Amino acid sequence: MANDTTAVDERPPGRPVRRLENVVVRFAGDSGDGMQLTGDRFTLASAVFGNDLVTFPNFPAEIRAPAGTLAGVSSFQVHFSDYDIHTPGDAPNVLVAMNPAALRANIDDLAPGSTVIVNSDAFEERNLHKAGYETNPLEDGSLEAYQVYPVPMTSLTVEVAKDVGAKPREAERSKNFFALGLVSWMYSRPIEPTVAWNEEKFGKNRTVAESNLAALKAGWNFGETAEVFAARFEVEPAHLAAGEYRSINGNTATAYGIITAGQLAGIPVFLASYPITPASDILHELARHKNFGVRTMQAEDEIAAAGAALGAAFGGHLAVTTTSGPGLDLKSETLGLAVQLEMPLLVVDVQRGGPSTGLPTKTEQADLLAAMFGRHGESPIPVVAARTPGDCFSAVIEAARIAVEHMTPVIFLTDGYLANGSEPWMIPDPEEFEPFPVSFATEPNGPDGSFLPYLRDDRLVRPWGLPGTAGLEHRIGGLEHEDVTGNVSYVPENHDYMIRIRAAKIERIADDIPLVEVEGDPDADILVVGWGSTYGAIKAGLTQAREEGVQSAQVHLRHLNPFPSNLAEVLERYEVVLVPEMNTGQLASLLRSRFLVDARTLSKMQGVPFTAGEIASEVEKLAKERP
Amino acid sequence: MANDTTAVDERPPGRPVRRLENVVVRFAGDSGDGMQLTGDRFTLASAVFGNDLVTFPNFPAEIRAPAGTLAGVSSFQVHFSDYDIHTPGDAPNVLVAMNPAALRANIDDLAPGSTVIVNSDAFEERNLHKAGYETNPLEDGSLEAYQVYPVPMTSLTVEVAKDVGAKPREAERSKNFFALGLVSWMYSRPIEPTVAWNEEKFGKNRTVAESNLAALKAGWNFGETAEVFAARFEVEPAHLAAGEYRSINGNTATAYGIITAGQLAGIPVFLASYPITPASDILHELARHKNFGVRTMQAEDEIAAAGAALGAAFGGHLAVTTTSGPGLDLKSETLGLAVQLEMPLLVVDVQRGGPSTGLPTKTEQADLLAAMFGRHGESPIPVVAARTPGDCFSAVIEAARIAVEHMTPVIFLTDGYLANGSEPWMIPDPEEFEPFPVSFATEPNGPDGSFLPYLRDDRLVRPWGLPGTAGLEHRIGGLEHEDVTGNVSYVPENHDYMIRIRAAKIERIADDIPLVEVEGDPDADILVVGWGSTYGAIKAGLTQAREEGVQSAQVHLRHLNPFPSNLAEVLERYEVVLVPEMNTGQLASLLRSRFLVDARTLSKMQGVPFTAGEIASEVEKLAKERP
Amino acid sequence: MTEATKESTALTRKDFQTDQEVRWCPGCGDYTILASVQNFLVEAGAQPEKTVFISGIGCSSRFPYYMNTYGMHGIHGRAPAIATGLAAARPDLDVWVITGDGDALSIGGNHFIHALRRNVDLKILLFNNQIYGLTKGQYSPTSEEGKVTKSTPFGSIDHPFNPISLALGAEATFVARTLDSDRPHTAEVLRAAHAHRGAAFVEIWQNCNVFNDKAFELVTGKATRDQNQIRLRPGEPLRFGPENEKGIVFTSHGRAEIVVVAEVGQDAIAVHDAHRDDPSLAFSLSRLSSGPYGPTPIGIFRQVERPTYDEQMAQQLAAAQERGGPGDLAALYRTGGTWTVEA
Amino acid sequence: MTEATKESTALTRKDFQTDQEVRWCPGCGDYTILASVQNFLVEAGAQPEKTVFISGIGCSSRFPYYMNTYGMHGIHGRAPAIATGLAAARPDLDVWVITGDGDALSIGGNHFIHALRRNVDLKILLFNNQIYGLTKGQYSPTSEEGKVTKSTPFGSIDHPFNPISLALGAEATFVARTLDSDRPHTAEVLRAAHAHRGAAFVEIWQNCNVFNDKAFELVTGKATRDQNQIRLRPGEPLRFGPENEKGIVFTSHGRAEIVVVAEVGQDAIAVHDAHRDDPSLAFSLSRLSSGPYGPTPIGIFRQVERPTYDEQMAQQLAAAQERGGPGDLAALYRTGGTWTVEA
Ligand SMILES: Cc1ncc(C[n+]2csc(CCOP(=O)(O)OP(=O)(O)O)c2C)c(N)n1
Ligand SMILES: Cc1ncc(C[n+]2csc(CCOP(=O)(O)OP(=O)(O)O)c2C)c(N)n1
Ligand code: SF4
Ligand code: SF4
Ligand SMILES: [Mg+2]
Ligand SMILES: [Mg+2]
Repeated sequence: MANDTTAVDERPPGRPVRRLENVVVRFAGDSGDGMQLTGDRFTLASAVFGNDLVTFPNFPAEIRAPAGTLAGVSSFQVHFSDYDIHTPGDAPNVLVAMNPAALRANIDDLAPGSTVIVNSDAFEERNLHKAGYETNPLEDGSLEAYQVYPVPMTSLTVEVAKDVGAKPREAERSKNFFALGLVSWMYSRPIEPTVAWNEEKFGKNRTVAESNLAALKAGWNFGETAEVFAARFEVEPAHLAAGEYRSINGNTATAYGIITAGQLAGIPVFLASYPITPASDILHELARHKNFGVRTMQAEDEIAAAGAALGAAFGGHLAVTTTSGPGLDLKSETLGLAVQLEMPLLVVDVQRGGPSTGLPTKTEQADLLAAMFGRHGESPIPVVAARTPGDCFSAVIEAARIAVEHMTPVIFLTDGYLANGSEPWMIPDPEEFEPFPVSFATEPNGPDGSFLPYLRDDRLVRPWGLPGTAGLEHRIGGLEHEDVTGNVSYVPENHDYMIRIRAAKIERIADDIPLVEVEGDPDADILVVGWGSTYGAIKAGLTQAREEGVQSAQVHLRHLNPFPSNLAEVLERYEVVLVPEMNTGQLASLLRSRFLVDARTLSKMQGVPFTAGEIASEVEKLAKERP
Repeated sequence: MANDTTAVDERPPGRPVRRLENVVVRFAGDSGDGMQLTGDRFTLASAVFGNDLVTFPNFPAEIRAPAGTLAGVSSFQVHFSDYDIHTPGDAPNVLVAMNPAALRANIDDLAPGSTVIVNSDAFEERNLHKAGYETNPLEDGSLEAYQVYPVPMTSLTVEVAKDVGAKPREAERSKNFFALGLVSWMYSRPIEPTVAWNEEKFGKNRTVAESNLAALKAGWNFGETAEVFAARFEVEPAHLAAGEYRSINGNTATAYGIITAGQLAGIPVFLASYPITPASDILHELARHKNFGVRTMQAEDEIAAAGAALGAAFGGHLAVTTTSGPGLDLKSETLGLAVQLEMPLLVVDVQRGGPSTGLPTKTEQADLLAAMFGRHGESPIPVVAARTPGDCFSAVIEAARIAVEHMTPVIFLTDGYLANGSEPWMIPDPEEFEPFPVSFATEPNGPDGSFLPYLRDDRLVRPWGLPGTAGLEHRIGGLEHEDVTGNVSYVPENHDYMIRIRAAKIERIADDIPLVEVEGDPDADILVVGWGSTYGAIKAGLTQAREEGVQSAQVHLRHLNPFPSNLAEVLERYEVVLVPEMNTGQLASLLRSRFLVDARTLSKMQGVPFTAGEIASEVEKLAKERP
Repeated sequence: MTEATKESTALTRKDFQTDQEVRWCPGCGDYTILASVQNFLVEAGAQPEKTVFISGIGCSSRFPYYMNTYGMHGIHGRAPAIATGLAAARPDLDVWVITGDGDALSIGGNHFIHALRRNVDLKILLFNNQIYGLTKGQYSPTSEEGKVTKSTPFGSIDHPFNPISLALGAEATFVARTLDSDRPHTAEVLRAAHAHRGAAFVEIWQNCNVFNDKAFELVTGKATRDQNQIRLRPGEPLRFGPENEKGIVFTSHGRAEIVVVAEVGQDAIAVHDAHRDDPSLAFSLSRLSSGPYGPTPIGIFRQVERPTYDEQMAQQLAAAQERGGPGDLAALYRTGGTWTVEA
Repeated sequence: MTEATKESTALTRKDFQTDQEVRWCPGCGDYTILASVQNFLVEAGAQPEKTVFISGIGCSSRFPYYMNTYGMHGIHGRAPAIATGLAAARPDLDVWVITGDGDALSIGGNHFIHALRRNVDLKILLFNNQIYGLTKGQYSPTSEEGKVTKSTPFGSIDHPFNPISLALGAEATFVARTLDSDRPHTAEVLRAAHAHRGAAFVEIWQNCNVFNDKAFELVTGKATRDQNQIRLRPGEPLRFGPENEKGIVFTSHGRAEIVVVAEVGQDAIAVHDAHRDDPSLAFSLSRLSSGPYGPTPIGIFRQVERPTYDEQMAQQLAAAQERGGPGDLAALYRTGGTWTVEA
């Protein structure tokens, strides 16, 4: 929630400026209203201004609903602050609602007293009806609890756009720029970045570019001149570490991470994927970077995608396949083959609401057990998860490193929230990454000049011998085989041995990953264990609880299989272990089984992330329950 | 091991007859030698004689290896006794080896002093070489520890078959009948059933029928007349409960159970499958029983098979799809859809050695976690497992019952050992089964004559409304939907609610299944928990341990999801919980996670079942370790 | 049509509509197809309760939600498999499959070709918009080579399928193409497909105005359609063009070629015959165009009789019951011999 | 062939054999094919290290274990997908796919048709024995209707695929059929397939003497083969028969028909031309038989040039590098704008 501080007005004209620490703004409108774009622009302006920020885009159904309906509402929430933040904010301080449906779908998330800015032009009979309002909420008193500002955005936009020669139907489309201008004024955001971007993007289409610009300025001026708004606000730049930043979402960060991993491994990237929401953008992004030697293939289905990637891995590429839940199901048989072959294969699963088609555009964390166990037979696979949009970058590099260094498929988990959410990302220096160059087998490693594809090193890792290398010809396959030679073997003891050695190889990866670090209060009794995108909410929630006097510590797992080797010992130190997850308790069940610790679950499966408040109140409740 | 009792000879001529309690005979030869047939016939004769018995067929690779090689060895083990037995026997008392490879592949399983009967004709240079023998084991003294009987089976067979007009190459093929005759003589098995069967099967081909018969008799007579064998043995009929019996293997029992379940449910069976070892025989068996109204479809792949079955379920059929591990992987996305639709769908997984293609003809229990968690999203599915070949019959009926009564997919687990192993099965009386007639919705159940496909009853079960029923038209799908109406819904709270209600529905099945029963010593400190085909080995192992003075109790789970409701309480009563599994500890991990009990694992992943001795010695070890 | 259907002719389009909001983009070709199908069902006297729509995933696959019949919105690509099970189990139903070019030809290619060869009694309507609509605009297996989309910023390098050729190569018994915007033609094709016993494959060129607008303009647009639509009319010479001035002949290499009628004479022009057992004629016609890029046959390419999967399955059941009587469990359990243990 | 290959012509068949025991049933047609392929590779001067065999699951799919090259025994039906990835990543390799009628046309149908349409540079050898060998004798998608097998005790009710027609319907650029037992013909076809740039599909009729013995007898057996083999010879009239007395003509409906040459005259007989861009000729020929049940074309049906998937992919990479220079991570990270926070 926005924390008012003293009202300071240092700017000569206009309304008083009040300084805030942080603000949550949500833009909501019809899918066709350009809310994602508006949010993106506002985000960038805030970033450029130097705030820390976290965003949460929230799409409606997959295809466009008829304009004006609840199903068609699209929203974008931006949380910006003058300090380090971790969540997109629990409740918006300001809701911008472009039509009745947007108001209706979002108003319940606001605390009383919050600000609501509506496009009053859109509140006519037809739209009200479509949104399911019997009476006009702007008139029937139902919004009494809020500070409501009706602004005729459409007509004002049409009006100013006339001057640049835009016809009304065309001009209307710029009304989101009006909203952007107005909110920018309210929060003292610079509009220059948006002006520049508009010119770059729409420059060729003068009418569009100019009506956008006119609308943007009109919105700003409306705030400035109309005597409607009591005050404007300011959120100072955050004290982020010095450096060069950009705003990045999880899918882009994942794509950049994959490109970078290829460079660090010294081998070309081969991505084979089948489009699926919310993972498709990784394919789209990688398809654009062929100059990095990145090959991308849109396969006929997820099975083919996994298969093609596996084929490319056999050929010595950094093989990647990206997908979401339903696609993960389909890849399971091929993953089992990769386990049996011991072939590096990076599978990215951007988790979404399930089961089945479920809520395809929403977020969830319910594929962890599928990643762990979703294949017949004993087929352990390392699992790595990212915690923030920017963290997708380094986490996917880590996943790729494990794959090629340990000759194994690896599943990398992100989710819809990370994929589309963004945060400021300090641009890393590529020179500072630790390279992990792959060394392919070049020489026979067996007696009489033979090549032994399953002769292991001390980490139990087999050599990677590439087609094209004379003298290393060999055959691999899904049937059980002898260790060392790889020859098919039906010997009973051999099978037992091979299952154990494959498992041991994965377990030993624990020697090659960092220990977990405990954040928060080291002497607390309560430990909150998380994984994936809940990181920010947990961190903020624990801070909140701390303010209420409840001490707690936090461990956030990047490596879910194998677990870091000090995890057992860390868990032992706490009396209460809580695992907040966007599922029914999947990590908790792994911890319980592995460590016999009574890990408790806090579940939320609503397609939206935890709020800090939800975490805080659960921790406070646990603290109270304790004797 | 065979327990000698006093030698009793009540038959006038020939060798003395010694009475045994139980005997384990293993027939081993080349894939082309007809060992499975020989074992089958010997089994039936023993069954007809009234012994209890358990068999273990063991196939080599999937395709025929060149004759005479180790890879081509096929064997069939029969354990028969005068009392109730549960395993195919730990070590054979008698090994019949038709060639050097068969000897070599099996000899290590025999205890010193055991009997080895070899077809000496096959021990010539070429065969010895193929089997990897440098010298002839019949001559080099390497078999000194055993009682070895070399019998020139091929030449003797060719000799007698000459008389019925068979050419040598043809006649040779009957040599397995010679072996059968000889062993039948040794253990006083009746040969009449085999004579009758031979006539029925080969009657049309006189030469074959007659050379088989001649060889069979020649084998018997060889035992009787050649002064080679010191004694013959007798195993008295077992004290099985009075009734009519047949020998049955798990796949046949599963097929019969499915047909019966259709009758009990009062709906036609629809099976869609894709062939895969070791599950194909269920398809083959069901394809023969179209007069029961059973439809069978060989689909283009496992995905199509699951899909077609789901379509048939929508049409009101008892929908079944049968497969093994790799096929289960492929069905996972469709299973998720069935969870979301809440549609009954019976999936039979005959587990085999994994991961990937693994050991396709061997047994394993490593698909339990895949059955539990092998789908993206929260998609709980009941899991039921059979414990013996005959138990497949009633266990699959139970699985089908749960599916149709609770409107859910169900996974039924057997394995390669159950599938091909056989035991005496008391023919049930179909009148005595409890029917569970399906009642389809016939009337609208909502206001204004509407049909509400997700209006639940007190068990949280939705109605099953069939296409063709006027007035119940409705749409279902994989997207998240409202409860009651089934209309697509993206409302956050609804999704959370639906995940929880689907989970609760599955949990409530616990109210509708029997409690677990503890066998063995109720006051013991050690509890052995098992599931699936380990039942017999555990039971026999605990009996063996008991004879060594170690008390223990046994719980064998038929229902793996949900667990029976008294399981927690039962587990609590014991200090040590041991879970023997043909995997790395899958059930153990579920018990640990669910009940926080320190369940220990005894693993064996060799493609062959546990022996009673392995279980016994682990239990004895645990007993010793305890303070 | 049966008696029962006659009685229910009082139904109107409304009876086939649901109360669910139709959620396609305004202007999408799917709306027109929805209307065509609903109107056709009214005309055909279809009974809503006997009618089932099964779909996969895609914009097109939302179709069943809008039909007040039985319906299932399945998973991506699997509708033909699901529908095969339903049709085989319940030959009394009218089963329709709704699918898209990605759904049927990319992920679902295998089920599609197998349903066709088996001749399962399904009516498969493939809404071909040459793009992935639902996932916001990647190229599909029917997109033209070089297509620039989100997943192919430098142009696609996949040679597309010709859905008609593929279906014919997969032994389809009924193969047709129609256009979303041409309602009378759609109705005509639906009528024939519905009357066909077995798998009827109907490709419908459908405009996705958001991600692939005007893809079919050359063939559907006013200015060019007369030049580019080769209407396939049973028993009639294969002629087309604004003045009917062009025609099709088959060369001595079995190839269909466009000629000017005046140059070769009316008698040289081949006569359309969809009922030929040999699919070569239909196949050659399908090669006249690889998409909406020039003169393109529209209508029924092939329509032949072959026993259907579901009816043969039913026959085997009936025959088995005739032979062996209804199943007797007690006898079944005793197959292969029993023995008795006395008390 | 390149210089490098010329140097290695000293290789013999032994160099392509592994030390693994060949595990097919004695008498299986797979042995002959193995020998043919090994001999062909020797003849072609192939380099073992540049040669890769990828297979699925089935008797046939054990093939890679016996080839002393690189190899992968994959999973059922997925070999074309795996091989596509390898070929696209490594255009320098010679990638062969070994598959069976169940592997390629049942579970693997989708990957099969997509590999063909994409024209990936793969040589796909489909061992068609019209049965599932490895799983011990169920019918396959190429088994004849009515086939009695373990899974169809009352006869199968599936209409089979014609693999040649299916491949042609799927836009294949190279389509041929040969016979396991005819080694010279197999060699000839392998030679052409190997020389083809793009996806080359070769159907090999293979006898499974255990589960489907003599399935191809009518076409391969001494007594009848002269009547039933229609040899496709490029540029030659389509004639066959013990005295070459029969021939093929194309009717005015695009259909291939068998005629007696004496009756129609030599000039009426069509000349074989596998290089026609239009696949209609090849398709019509494929319809002369639906399997080994009468006169059947053997040889190369179609052989045309089209850019390959892997080479186009490589071109796009090269073009992008030319345009944008090699990738620069520091620049990449900065796409879309940055800002600086001062210390
Ligand atoms: C297993 C799986 N993979 C991918 C997707 C994502 N997906 C949904 S629809 C679709 C393609 C839609 O294209 P098309 O079939 O042409 O239908 P359209 O939307 O154009 O009507 C894809 C890739 C999915 N839902 N499930
Ligand atoms: C996913 C999966 N499903 C089923 C099988 C079982 N299976 C192995 S090979 C095969 C069919 C073999 O037939 P084909 O491809 O014709 O090869 P052939 O043995 O005749 O050479 C089947 C069904 C499998 N291994 N994997
Ligand atoms: S995206 Fe295209 S196909 Fe989908 S609803 Fe919109 S216009 Fe129609
Ligand atoms: S089963 Fe048939 S195809 Fe397989 S190896 Fe034996 S003969 Fe060959
Ligand atoms: Mg489409
Ligand atoms: Mg085959």
